[in-house]
Amino acid sequence: MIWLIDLIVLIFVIFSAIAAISVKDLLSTAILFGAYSFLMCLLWAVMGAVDVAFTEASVGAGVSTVFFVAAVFNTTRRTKD
Amino acid sequence: MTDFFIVVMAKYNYWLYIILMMIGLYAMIAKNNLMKKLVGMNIFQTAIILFYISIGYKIDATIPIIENAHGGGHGAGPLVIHAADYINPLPHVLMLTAIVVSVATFGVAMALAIKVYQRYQTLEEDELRMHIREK
Amino acid sequence: MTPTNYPALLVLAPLVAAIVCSCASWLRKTLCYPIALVGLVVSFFSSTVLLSRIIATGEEITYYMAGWSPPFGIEYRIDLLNSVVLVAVTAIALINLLASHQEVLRDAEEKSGTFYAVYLLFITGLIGVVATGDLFNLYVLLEITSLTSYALIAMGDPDRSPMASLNYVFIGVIGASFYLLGVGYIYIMTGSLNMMDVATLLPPLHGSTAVLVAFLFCMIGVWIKMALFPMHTWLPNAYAYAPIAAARAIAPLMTKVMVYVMIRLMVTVFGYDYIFKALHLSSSVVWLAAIAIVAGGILALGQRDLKKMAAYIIVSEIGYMVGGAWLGNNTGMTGSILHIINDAIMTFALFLAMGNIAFRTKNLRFENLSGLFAKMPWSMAGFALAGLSIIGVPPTCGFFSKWYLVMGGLEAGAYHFVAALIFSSLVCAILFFRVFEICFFESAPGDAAAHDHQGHHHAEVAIEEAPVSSLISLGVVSLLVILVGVYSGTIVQTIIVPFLG
Amino acid sequence: MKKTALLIVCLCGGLLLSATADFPDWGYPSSPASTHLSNHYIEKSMEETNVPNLVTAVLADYRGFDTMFETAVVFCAGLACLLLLRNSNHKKDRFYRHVPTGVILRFNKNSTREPGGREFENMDAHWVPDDLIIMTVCRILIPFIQIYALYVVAHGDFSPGGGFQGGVIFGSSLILLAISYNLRTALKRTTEKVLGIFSAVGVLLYVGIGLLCMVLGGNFLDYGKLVKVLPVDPGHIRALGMLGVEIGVGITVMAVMVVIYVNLASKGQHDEGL
Repeated sequence: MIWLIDLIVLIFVIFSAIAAISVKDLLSTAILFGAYSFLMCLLWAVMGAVDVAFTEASVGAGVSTVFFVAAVFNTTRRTKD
Repeated sequence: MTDFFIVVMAKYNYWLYIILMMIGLYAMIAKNNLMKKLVGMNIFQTAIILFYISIGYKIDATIPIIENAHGGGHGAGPLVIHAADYINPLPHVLMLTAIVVSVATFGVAMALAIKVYQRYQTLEEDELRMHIREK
Repeated sequence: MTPTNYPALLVLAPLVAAIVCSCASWLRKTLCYPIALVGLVVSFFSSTVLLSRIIATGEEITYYMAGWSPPFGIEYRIDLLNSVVLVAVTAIALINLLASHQEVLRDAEEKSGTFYAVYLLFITGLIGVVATGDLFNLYVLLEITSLTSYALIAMGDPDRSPMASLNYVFIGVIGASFYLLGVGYIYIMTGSLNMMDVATLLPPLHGSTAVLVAFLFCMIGVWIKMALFPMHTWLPNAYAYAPIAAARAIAPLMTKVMVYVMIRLMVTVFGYDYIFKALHLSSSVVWLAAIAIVAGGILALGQRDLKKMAAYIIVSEIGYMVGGAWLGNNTGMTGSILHIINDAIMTFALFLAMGNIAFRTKNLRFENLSGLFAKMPWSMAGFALAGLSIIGVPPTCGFFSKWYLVMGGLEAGAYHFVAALIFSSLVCAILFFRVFEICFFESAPGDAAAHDHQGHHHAEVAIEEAPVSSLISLGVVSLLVILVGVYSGTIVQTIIVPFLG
Repeated sequence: MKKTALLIVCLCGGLLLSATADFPDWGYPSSPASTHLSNHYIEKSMEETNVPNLVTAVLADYRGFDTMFETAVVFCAGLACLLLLRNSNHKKDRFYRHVPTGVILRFNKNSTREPGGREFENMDAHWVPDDLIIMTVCRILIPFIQIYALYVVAHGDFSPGGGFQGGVIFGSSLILLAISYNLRTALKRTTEKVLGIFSAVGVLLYVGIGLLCMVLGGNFLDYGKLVKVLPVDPGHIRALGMLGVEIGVGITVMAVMVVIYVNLASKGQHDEGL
């Protein structure tokens, strides 16, 4: 039964990865990037890696998204591709 | 049909991690905006972390924390721990390191992107190449 | 402090020095340089003690971190190969620190404490990569060296160095992650991370494609980090636009340590019989190395900037070492290992001399170099000696390692590799004599007016040399270039031949 | 450019997919990875280190050397951001508005005087009116985040948590202060000098515990030797050594996260943040 949840979350992760890359505005990329990290954290919690999930939630999703937004704030939101 | 289903059941995790890694690699190489390349870099690194975690997984085993450690410690003599019902802790330790390393690299790359923007007022690869060629 | 703690002391001295240095940069800035000096002297001393002890006793020194026995804990295994490379790395780090003291004070005055701390962390990472016996520990130390080199390179000239460093970040991360993936594939097939343990577990798995892919990805990752030809695009910009004090430490050490990692993976982890018998890669890799040598030489011909030219020479030198290691016979591998040491010293001497020149002239483009022999005789003498050593003129060390490589190539029947070696020597000769001709014969623009009507000029050009500390270090390294060349016979007999056994 | 990228990606992907044929099945209990080393870690670590959370036991004790270099990586990221972005000599004119009368004062570049009193409002380039609700909620929330972070660091031995997670949570509470108020109040609360020294002190604590074990005769980071110094029964000495190391990691990670945020948000001038 566990593999079903694992498969669904994995597919969500791949969709959010593709979305985070192909969206045009950088701030929405930041949000999708945060969503991608939180889905990864969920995936690892499902697979039993609780310490890694905790770290990914706080370090990967929390702080990386703040750095990304701070950097986008100091550069441009506009991307060509 | 059923053996194909068994094979898929056994290996789908490794196939999907490879797809995720290739998305990150493609974004790192093909994307024009530096920030998009950085997102691709982070996806590429987290995909490898996903591979390590899926190595350590054991079916119907609990998380690597021994619960009745203190209760059983003195009472029922030496605690017998079977390795099969706990998940392999080693990949988790390795990946704690890899996550922190990827965030550190992400932070430094952000600082470099801001320095590039301060100098050229753009983050697009082709505009940057044009500026550099002019000089 | 039992004397057997030297392997740990080796890595901890620069790490503690880096931490105390960054503390001192906030409290009292003048203390930073002496702390950095003490850290590197201690690590240089412990690496020489280790080398002498291993040569005396003959067997390798192992050190269990945290007291756990190898497959469970992390183990440092110092044998003949990495003790020699350790001595070279710590010696070059120490001399570079002495030479770049004036430069750092002049360029990045208020950030000198942080610069020394990042430089010391870079050296800690390098020493750790060379000394470690654990595959994943090697990845973490690889990340420290890359992270510090991204920061050091981006401190160069404000127009081009951030962009060059960012390209280096992307390609460096791909390289390090491919190495991590290779280690992951080894871990899933064998279940262990310790090099010796993996070496015992691999033989029964020689047939499986997963071990082949693990080997390929480890190699591709290491080749990307060492800038082998098709993956070298980041190196010329990164080294050319880096500040000279940092380029002087990164250029001779980073790529050579990655060649050491490749040889360690080939000799210790996967073993000879797997690579040369089970796989049929070695001939194609030797072709790749030959192409790298030729391409590096040709690209260097087209450069108008001394640092870019030196960077492309490094790309072709990498081809020497990779080709030598993959020839498959002992002489080729001996030449490759000897070339690691020789090339580190030669490249360091070359970059030291260029640093002295850059201290005085605006930049290192060929137009500004005219008349330099008169103006800076000592630095140009060091530059000439380094150039001759790269070409491979007998007394200097470059000749001897090239000799072993050519003999190995002939023995293995790889004539394309030997032809590439000779072609590259000729190209290096053209490159350096072109620079000597500009520096010696063309008169400096300033005293062109001093030409009297007979056409030869008597102007007594004022000698403006680089600071004394840089000159002394250049002198020491030039002496080293000749000494290592003369004693390369003893180096090979006492260290490399017993290692290859 | 896109064609070569696609080619490289397909080549790597194909190579990797070809290798998965030899992999043991996902979650197969007796695959080599789950039997060679992990059995020792799972069965023996309770006797040797007396720490229920196996991941923390392996992280801080068996492979404690890795974690030390990981803390060095975090410390190095902080130094790199300081080295690259920080330029303290970039002075700009500063504008203040006198709230009651609406008069705007201009302080030129090199004067360091600040108008005191509450009625002066700083007018930054990206000036955002201070939102009362956010400020009060964050002022209430931040202490509890910090207590939770200390709890995460402390209970790393018994349940998921430890130095990194606790350090990041503590750091993000300071970043929350910088976002809800403005960067200057956050920098007044934790000055750049304190952050620089704290990021160094954390790694120094980690290496110091290791060197202490070396001085007491064991190998580097061998916590068993600490029993000569600390009055603790030998069974729990390793758990105590790990706690000391986790605290060192927490301090470094907290300080470095704030240093990186402050430099990224204000482009190194430490005046106007997000």
